[in-house]
Amino acid sequence: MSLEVPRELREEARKHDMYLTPIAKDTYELFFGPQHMATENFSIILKMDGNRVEKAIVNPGFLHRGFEKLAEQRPYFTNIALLLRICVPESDVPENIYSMAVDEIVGWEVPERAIWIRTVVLEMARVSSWMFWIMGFGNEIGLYTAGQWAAAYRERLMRLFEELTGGRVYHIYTVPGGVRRDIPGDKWLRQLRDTVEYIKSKLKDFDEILFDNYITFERTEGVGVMDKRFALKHAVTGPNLRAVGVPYDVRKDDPYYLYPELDFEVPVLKEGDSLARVLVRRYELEQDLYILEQLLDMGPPSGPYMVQDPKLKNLPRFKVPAGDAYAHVESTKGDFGAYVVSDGSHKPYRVHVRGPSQSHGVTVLEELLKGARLADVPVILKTLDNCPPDIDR
Amino acid sequence: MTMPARVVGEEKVKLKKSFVKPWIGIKYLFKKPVTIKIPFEKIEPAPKYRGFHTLDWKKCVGCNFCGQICPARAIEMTWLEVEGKMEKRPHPKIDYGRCTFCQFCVDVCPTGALGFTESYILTTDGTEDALELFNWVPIHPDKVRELNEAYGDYRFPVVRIEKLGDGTYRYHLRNGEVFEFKILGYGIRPPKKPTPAKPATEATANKETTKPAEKKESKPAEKKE
Amino acid sequence: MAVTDNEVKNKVESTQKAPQDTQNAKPELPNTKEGRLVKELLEKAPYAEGSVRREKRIEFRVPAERIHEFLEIASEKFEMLMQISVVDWLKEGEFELVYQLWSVSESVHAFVKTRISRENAKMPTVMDIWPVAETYEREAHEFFGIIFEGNPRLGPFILEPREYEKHPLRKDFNTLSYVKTIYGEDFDRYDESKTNYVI
Amino acid sequence: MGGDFISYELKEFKLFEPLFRWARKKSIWLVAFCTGCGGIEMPPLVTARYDIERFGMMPNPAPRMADLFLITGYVTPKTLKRIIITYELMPDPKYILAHGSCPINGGVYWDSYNVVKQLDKYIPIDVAIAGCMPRPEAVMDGIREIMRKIENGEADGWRRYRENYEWYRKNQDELFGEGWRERDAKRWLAWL
Repeated sequence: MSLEVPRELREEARKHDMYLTPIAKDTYELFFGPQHMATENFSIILKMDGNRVEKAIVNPGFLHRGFEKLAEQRPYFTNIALLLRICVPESDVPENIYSMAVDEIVGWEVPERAIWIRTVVLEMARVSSWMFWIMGFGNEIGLYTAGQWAAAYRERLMRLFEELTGGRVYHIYTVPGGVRRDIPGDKWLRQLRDTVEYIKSKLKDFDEILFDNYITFERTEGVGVMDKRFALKHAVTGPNLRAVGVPYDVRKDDPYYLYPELDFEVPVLKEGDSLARVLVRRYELEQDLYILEQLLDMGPPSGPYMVQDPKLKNLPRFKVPAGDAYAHVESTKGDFGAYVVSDGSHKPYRVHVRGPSQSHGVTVLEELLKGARLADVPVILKTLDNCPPDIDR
Repeated sequence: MTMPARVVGEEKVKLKKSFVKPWIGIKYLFKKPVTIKIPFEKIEPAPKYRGFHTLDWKKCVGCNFCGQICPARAIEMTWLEVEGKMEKRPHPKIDYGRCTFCQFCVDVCPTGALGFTESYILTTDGTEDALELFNWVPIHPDKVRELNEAYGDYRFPVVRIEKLGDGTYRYHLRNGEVFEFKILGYGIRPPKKPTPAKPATEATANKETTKPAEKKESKPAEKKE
Repeated sequence: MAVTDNEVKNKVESTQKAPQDTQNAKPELPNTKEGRLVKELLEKAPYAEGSVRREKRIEFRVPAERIHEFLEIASEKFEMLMQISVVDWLKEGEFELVYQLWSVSESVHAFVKTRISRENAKMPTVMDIWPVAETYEREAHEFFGIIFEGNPRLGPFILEPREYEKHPLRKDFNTLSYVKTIYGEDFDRYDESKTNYVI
Repeated sequence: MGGDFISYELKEFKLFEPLFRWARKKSIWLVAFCTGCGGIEMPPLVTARYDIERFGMMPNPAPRMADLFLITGYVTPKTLKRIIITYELMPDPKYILAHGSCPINGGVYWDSYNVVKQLDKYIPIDVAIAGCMPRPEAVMDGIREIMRKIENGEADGWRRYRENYEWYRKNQDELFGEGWRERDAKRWLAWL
């Protein structure tokens, strides 16, 4: 008994260009995302030539909520509860840039204790964001074990955040003029030190299973290469810029909070490929843990955690003098900045947030994807550490 | 002044690829798992976790500071009547379909009437009746704490809000207690004597007519066990 | 706390200097890294006004016609274009474009401000200087309706075509009434006199 | 649509219905689609710490093999189009769990021009949980509620969607305009 397709059927199928005939053209369009874990609700339209990407078009906007418009309609303090949603894995960064900008316009000198707490919170946010990134990256290249570990270790930091701020992911903690709550006590500081030491002890395991891994090297070496000039012209910041050999770190070049007093190193590599980006990130995680240790050695200064200002009595109607300010911090994604314009009323006139992914998530991504293999697309996405809410806002 | 940027290059950052090292991860097979087996094990939220609100009706002065600071405009001042007596001041009614749990309202409350507990679980089927639970006037903190301690979990203290005609709401608490009050009107100014037509109730009435009629009635969550 | 003290001092200086800026056509520039940078740029571009705001922050005001020329000169010192912020000054009938530049070599942030009319707002593109400007310009076009001449990809980018036509970040776009027309229901909260009482 | 549905409730299998329900309850697969900010609580949920694989659940990229759709937070119209398409691709007993405040009443984005308020006008919701964002424990409580409803045969969102398809379709078309399914896919091809 033969299983051959009858001749008529085959001809019919050929007429309709169906599966029995070989595909006439090699190029096709592929809609990558938003329903893909690597993209995190972000879509790329790929024009494929066989297995190679011929052209990529980035289609963001799935997470656009119009923050900048909404921020114009809410009082200054209330905006904290809104703007932190711009960067979900690292929600303290938008809080801090907005607070810094407002502090500068008002001319407040933030109390030392608040500065210390803010620095600690930012560093903790960085470590938890690295953990999140390790998880995403590990999953993309198929090393799920590292992802499982990282997600579990991140929970320890989440717990500490919960005790300090009262929220797990959205902390709503840093406000203009200080922070909202004091440190819960010495027990919390001890727990933080324990957590830092715990994660530090686990770094070796991460090295063994993920960063030293043969598979990581094979998947990332020579994939998505940028050069220095290209990166600067495209305003790539953060670890992606350091991976092409520019030692630009906001914490060093435009220091804020306690960073001038802290001792840490800026890792720089020259290759500019995905592997360099991965290794730079790994080294920065180590440095962040080191910074947290230094901060804990320093200990929180005594004093108030919120600026003392009689104007703060009426919080909903708190007015800010006219002016504008730009503040930026180093997040794990890159240089995160906010430009706040005030016209003297109780609501900001304009808030503009610069998400780092705006520069490396659109044009750079489109350029890097050109000529990449389909399997490398998630790797490039993850090593650029693209965060779609930054682009959309 | 600023420290000179300490830049480290390849010599410290670069790693060597290895085929053997990843196998060391196998040692984790023999370690205790980090999993919290949730229906059987419990995890407590942090002591001051920002959960559902509580309101001391005696202390509340109806200043509407909470309504002004709310980023989601979830708070609506409500004039209430308990057992035939109208409350002297309006009380906040909080919509959990809007609330972001930032607790700025608690921070600005001048008398400390508005507070919060660590309760955070409110699971409903999305029917119209069940969503009444999302829009409530918070109850006294002691009551919420008592219920939490009695049941040992962090659920919403009310299992069902029954909406009778003429604006009467009946709260069925978790332990079977019933608590009833009447909503006279919304806003900061007291309502006029014959209760005026309320825009909010009209809106919900319209909604009900447009919804498909097939939706089933909600069942109280108590029936689970 | 060395730097914060320093910043505060600088801020005090700049606020004291601010009235002078408005009175004198050419304010004195401090003999710092920032002051020298401003001086150097102003020599090349005399049509611009420049000032030092505080440590690591400098500001330029440039007429809109010569913005491309100025930015081309500035790009020698300022390698990165961080952002193009648009502020809609409705009363003046003007858009203010703030080109936020960052110099990696000098580590100084510069605001380059320029104003254009709200009606028929047009600007030359700076894509040829910084390719990343493509994204920023697409965004500014989408939210404010400014046309950047020479940018080939203007059009719906983040928004859907329906919202794109409204240019939602303009000050005269009322979100609340738009929400009412699109989503059908009244989501605002009122008291009986129907005046907005919250926020 | 309408007639194309293959009913799983064949008469001959009526007897085995409790068995089917038990099997369905014990093998819920999720669509791995982070629609909003609540997506950040999905990784802790599916990885070692909370580990919902204990309940036989796992994230799965393909909607054709999934049973449960987690709407994690706010939904913009642009995402809602994809959600509807993904939801319609899912095979028939399918359930939706809506996270947090935003799908219920708009949340903090109540005045945003680009966020959908009241999601149940467009697709049926089986379980809604409060919180911004809900803790993983709250999500797990919601999942247990879904399991209970599946076991009792109360989780009928998919049936409501089928029976009131005209009503849902009308609301969707009102929001996006007629013919949005075809138009939206074609809009991007012009760029290439």
